[in-house]
Amino acid sequence: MDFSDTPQEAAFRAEVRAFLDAHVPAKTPGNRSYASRAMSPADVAASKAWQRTKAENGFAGILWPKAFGGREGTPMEHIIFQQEEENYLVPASVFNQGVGMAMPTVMTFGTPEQLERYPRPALFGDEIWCQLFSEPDAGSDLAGLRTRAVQDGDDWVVNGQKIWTSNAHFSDYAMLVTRSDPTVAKHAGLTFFIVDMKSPGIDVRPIKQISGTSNFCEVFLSDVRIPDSQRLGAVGAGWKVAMTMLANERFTVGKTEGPDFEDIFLLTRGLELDGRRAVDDPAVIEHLADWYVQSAGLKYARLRSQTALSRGKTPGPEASIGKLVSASKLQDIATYGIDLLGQAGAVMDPAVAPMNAWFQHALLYAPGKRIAGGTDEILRNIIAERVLGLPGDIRADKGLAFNQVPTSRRQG
Amino acid sequence: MDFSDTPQEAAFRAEVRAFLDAHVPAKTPGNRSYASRAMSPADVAASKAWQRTKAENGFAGILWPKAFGGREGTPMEHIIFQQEEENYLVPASVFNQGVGMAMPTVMTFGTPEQLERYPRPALFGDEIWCQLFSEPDAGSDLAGLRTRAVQDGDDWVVNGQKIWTSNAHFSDYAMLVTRSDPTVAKHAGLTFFIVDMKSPGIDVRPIKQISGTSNFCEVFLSDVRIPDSQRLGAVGAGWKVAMTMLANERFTVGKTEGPDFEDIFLLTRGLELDGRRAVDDPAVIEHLADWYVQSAGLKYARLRSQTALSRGKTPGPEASIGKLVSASKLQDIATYGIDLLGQAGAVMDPAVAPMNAWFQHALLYAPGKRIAGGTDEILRNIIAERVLGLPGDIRADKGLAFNQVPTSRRQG
Amino acid sequence: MNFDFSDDVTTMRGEVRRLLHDRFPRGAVRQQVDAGAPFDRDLWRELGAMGWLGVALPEAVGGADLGYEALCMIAEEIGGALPPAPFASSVYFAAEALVLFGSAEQQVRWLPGIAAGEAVGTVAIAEGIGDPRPGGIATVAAKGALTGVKLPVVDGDIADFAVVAAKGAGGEPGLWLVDLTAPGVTREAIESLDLVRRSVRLTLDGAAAEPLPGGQDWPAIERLLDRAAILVAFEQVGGAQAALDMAVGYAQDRFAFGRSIGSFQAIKHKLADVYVATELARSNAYFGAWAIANDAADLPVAAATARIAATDAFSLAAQENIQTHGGMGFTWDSDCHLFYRRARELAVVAGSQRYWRRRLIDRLDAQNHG
Amino acid sequence: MNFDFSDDVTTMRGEVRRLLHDRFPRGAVRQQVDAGAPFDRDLWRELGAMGWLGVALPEAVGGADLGYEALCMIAEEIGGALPPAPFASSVYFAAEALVLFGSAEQQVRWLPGIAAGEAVGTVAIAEGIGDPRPGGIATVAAKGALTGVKLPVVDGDIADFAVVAAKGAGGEPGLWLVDLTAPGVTREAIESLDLVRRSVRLTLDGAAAEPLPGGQDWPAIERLLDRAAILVAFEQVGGAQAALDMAVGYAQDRFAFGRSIGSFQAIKHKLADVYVATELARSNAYFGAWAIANDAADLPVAAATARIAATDAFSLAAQENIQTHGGMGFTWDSDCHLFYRRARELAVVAGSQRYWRRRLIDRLDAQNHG
Repeated sequence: MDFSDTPQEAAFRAEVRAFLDAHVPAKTPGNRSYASRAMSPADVAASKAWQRTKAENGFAGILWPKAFGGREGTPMEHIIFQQEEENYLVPASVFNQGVGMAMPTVMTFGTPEQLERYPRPALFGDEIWCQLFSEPDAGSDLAGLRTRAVQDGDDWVVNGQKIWTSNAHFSDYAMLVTRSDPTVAKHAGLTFFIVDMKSPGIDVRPIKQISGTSNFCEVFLSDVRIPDSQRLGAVGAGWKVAMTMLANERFTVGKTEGPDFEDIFLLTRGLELDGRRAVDDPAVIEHLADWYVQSAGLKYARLRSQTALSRGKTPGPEASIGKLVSASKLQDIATYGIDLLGQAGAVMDPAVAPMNAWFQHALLYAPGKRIAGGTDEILRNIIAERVLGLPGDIRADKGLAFNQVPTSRRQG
Repeated sequence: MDFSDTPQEAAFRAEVRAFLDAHVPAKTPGNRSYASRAMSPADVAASKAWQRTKAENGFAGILWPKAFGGREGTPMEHIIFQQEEENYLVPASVFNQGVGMAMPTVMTFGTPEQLERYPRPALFGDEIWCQLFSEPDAGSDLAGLRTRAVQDGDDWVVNGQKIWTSNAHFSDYAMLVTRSDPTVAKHAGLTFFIVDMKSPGIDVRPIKQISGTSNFCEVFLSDVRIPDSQRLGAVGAGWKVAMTMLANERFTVGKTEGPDFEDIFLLTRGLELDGRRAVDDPAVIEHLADWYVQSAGLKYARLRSQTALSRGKTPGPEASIGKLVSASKLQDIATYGIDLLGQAGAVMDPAVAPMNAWFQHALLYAPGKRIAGGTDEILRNIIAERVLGLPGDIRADKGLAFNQVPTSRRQG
Repeated sequence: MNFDFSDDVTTMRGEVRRLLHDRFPRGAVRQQVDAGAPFDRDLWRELGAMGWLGVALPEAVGGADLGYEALCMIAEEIGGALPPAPFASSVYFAAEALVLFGSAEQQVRWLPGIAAGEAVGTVAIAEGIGDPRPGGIATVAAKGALTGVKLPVVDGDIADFAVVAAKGAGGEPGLWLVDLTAPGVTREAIESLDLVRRSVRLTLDGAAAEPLPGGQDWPAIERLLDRAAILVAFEQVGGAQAALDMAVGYAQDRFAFGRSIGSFQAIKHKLADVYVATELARSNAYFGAWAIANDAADLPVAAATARIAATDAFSLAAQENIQTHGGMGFTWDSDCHLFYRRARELAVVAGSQRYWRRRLIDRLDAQNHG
Repeated sequence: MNFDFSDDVTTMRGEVRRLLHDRFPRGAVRQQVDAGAPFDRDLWRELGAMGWLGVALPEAVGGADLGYEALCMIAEEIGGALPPAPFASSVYFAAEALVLFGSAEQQVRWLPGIAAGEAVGTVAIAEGIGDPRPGGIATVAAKGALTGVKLPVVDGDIADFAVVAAKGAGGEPGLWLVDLTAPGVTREAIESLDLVRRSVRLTLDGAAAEPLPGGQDWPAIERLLDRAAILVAFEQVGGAQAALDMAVGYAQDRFAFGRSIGSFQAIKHKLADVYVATELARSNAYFGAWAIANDAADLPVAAATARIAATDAFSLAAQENIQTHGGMGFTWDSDCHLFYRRARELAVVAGSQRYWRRRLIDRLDAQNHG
């Protein structure tokens, strides 16, 4: 075991630091922000500018082929850049889906024309991509999606509704998966498209979340015409394309939003309970210690994954641990942080609620963390089946044509 | 809401107390026992004697018809007797299954000859009954049992293996459920018998549990001949008889073995942690309070059930709560009690381990509490399906003849 | 023995549920919140006209004198329906304080108004972060006037009067009656997790006040908190049950993988656990109801027990209701968040779990010494 | 960066696993316990001959000098195989204490014997109920002799010597070396949850002792505990993994309701949770391995972190392994209880979760002050 860089890695790290130092301020304890989470137009502009700067300096597509403006670097260099970037105050990114997931998928399945057209503007921050996958009746069961694509001459005509699309309202293009044949088994009848978000018939509506803010959209598609040249992969091969795209998710490090151990630790060090600092109270210690141990465990598990990645191994479904553990931890910490404040715990006024009411705000976005990107229940299934090798759930839809699968609607 | 007795109830309670005072010592804080759990021959004899005393004084079969030596009392009187008996040091009973479950089932399905023969000796403590239901491959899935009964003239010939039978080694009779027809669906091919435990071909072997003691037996049946006159209910109706018997379980109050809140409370009041009593430590308080609240909740839930019972209502599956909550609570309290002792927590020497090493012993029987009489998982299913009305699990064996149902053996 | 609500109360429950449901079908509260004016004065008068606000108050002050069992039942129904009415503040706290500690004149001044739904009262003990404790009261009473800052004061924006904890001449905190429309009183709205029970910062700058004669020591304040904890526990149980019902309904209707999501054990067992927590909380609350109805010696233990169980059950039920709803539960329009927010607000506003756990064990410890 | 065991250690793991499996197929330990003689002296010599007992010891004292990574790996394998060998007592505690604090002469006297599997050592800190603390040491050292009672002393029945915590002249506890075959030493077997690691009450009545020169203060004892905690954590992780593997295997093979019980989400998700706990514990243990191999400044934090995670993971895995086995898991012959007993024994014997949690947070707090 060795935490030090190889000489090559150290050289790259120094290069990264020099680049970051030249362009963005480093984080300090003083400039930590307890920010709210919705993206303003200014945030989007800042994200675009930072993406261009990174691309121009060769740090945006570290794993990308040089042909598309990438560096053809190693996974370890990708990790090093992310490690270092985390220490700086950089704009929140709107490019994770496009650069990290959509374009690698285009590179796998795209036509020469598509490859010519799309990757480079995505890398340089000119075009933002989103993902039109989930539907109101197809969340955990993504393959149950119902958005219909019907071929009409050289075009496809698409009708349906997508949901939980991040960034849809300022995206230029989307990765879209549709059902082109409802008479075959549900995974077999899907077809994948690249769609211009400015196409007629696309209506984007923000979803008001329980916190009152909107980070996701509904996207309604009404007679949206998509040229067949925008199809990605073969007709009926949409499931494979979609799975390839989701598999690329493992290379994009999802930023864990707080509050985490450090924050509740800070709170307890400043709070008095029964005449002494909360951090000295045995009941508080019990919770703090368990959260520290979880956070540390996740951190070291990540280092183990990165080690595997750096050796050319493909990280497996064990990465599901990270989200499963951290989402509940977030909810527990937010709840406990509020409860520690006693009678004023529910107050969200920043003059009263510590850290700009961060715990209270977190309480309201924590439930989404346990749902988005795979619910707790789905993640446990993935671990049980793909890591432990336990059998899959008994499939009620096995062997059925999609239009024969029971749904509440058809039965109700 | 009213906790006081009606005049009739008060009179009955006084009668019960007078009876108990005349025959057995009352419990005091000083005579509390932290007893081990295996029944010795002397324990069995004491149990028989106490059962006879109760029967002779009209307190053994409070809910039974007078024709069988019962009192034909009210459910409330049954409850009152149990409440009062709990305050006295009485021998552990080996009659719960016979008097509480087996005989009421005989009264429902029995022939006149059976009714003449069995209930009275059971009530008066002369004959002990056990229950031959579970099998090594039929635990949670009781209807998956494989013990075969084949008709041969006026007899049935039974072969198979039963397991988890309490009291088998000193029982006189057993309630036995067998498979008489493996070619029909699994619930349809069962037949029920009364079997004399002294029949040739019955071999009883104690099961050594993880604690090292034996409270259960395996029972091997090899060509055991049972006269058809000992059949209880129709051929093929065994599932109905078995379910009737298990439903009678609700009238038998399962004694909750400790340690419970009172015990861990006692421990923490006598133990010093960091220079003060453990009971004053905020971390300890957190656990204690939650256990008290659970225990109290179970107690009041029981009072609610008893109220319903006293009004002639049938208590429903919500009674599953009691076992589900108390089994895990027991395991948690045992674990915590051990951990509080620090470096000497694993020591079982009574000179070191408080309360005759009760927490350590409890750690070893607690796992059984989460399994016997319905695992945690089965109980949650019962609550979800029968109380909340959620759908049953998808049945892999639905519509199959029993001998077509997949089993590990047949597939392996 | 009868450990259930009386038949009268059970019959009345049907009426209460019907009216609340008719006036507040699911979603109506949220629409009033969206409109920025959750308090519904007409509803408040209606509740008064039905006799529910003064259900446990003596007839002499306009009450129905039907006892605390009836009040507990109404609290449970209110907890499930979430109507925009200052029920807890006015009934469990302000009216209770006057009944327990007020002079006859004070009672007559305010209680008939509450009973009729004409007046709104509240309580002001908290002064920011921390659990209830004598050292947490900095507000001072001198020469019949209070000076200090109370926060949060729930329903303080709509209340006509408040029962305020303040230190008297001897330094011991007691309860004082303050007309919130009088000079020296400032109320500023503060944002809170709960969108329906809205809070203010109450600044008292020499505001006229009179002592509640029977409530001039800390044990009196604790007695008020104990009794209120039982009533709040019924609200929490009602909320937990409503959240559980929502989750069960959704799990039955929602299909994925060709089957109802309620057929998956992950959902079944989660909801079974919520049911168990709710039933334990309900059972403990019942004992609280008996204790408050009979002013039993066990009331402090019963109150803490009911409070702790109900807080945990409601937190769990509200949280797992969202989880069961999946993405839908995370939308504003699902209404799941109304229970989730309320669960947290009720968990802290009368003192945290930490506070009640300590009080419970301290009391049990003292009983065992005695 | 490389946050994994070295290739050498990974290769060696295969050998270790093979030998332990060959010598101790599942059930063999239980049979030795049933026979009343769990300690297997031949195995002990074999482990010595393989170079595993002295794997991290210097060559000068008969060790293999392969470093702590190798020792951590062996500890993990031992934890999964449960061989009846006094590995922890001799290697993590006794040998470590000598390496850290012993004189050259003391090291030479005992370490070669341990490395060769000829000698058995142990540690005696505990004096009954309570976590490690200076005030918990009543045993006194005076004029080169110890007087006091140590309990429990794991493997005290078979140990040749012990490293004993006792108060010296200044009243500060330090570590002393005691030959357990000398006069003044009495050992009485005491029953313990763990059937393999057996304990004694060690009574010292003027038993000859010599100080470990470097270990004459409480911080030295804590340092020993920290390092041992990391090694024990690997045992716990190995135990958790073995219990999980047992449960997964059983869940796949056992059928009910016409399907493998491992196809029920109740079982799948339970075992997924065990996996998660085990992986977090393993990851924390890895950091501990790095810290001990590099004698890092972070070692105290790494030790507490590894210890807490591993204790929880092993407790959960052992407990839910029984539950997954259902009735079968509750039988003596299932072997499930060997892990269940060991999990609890390891959870307390080097100090409880309470002790390690407090140490963790105290250390993090001190770092933040500094």
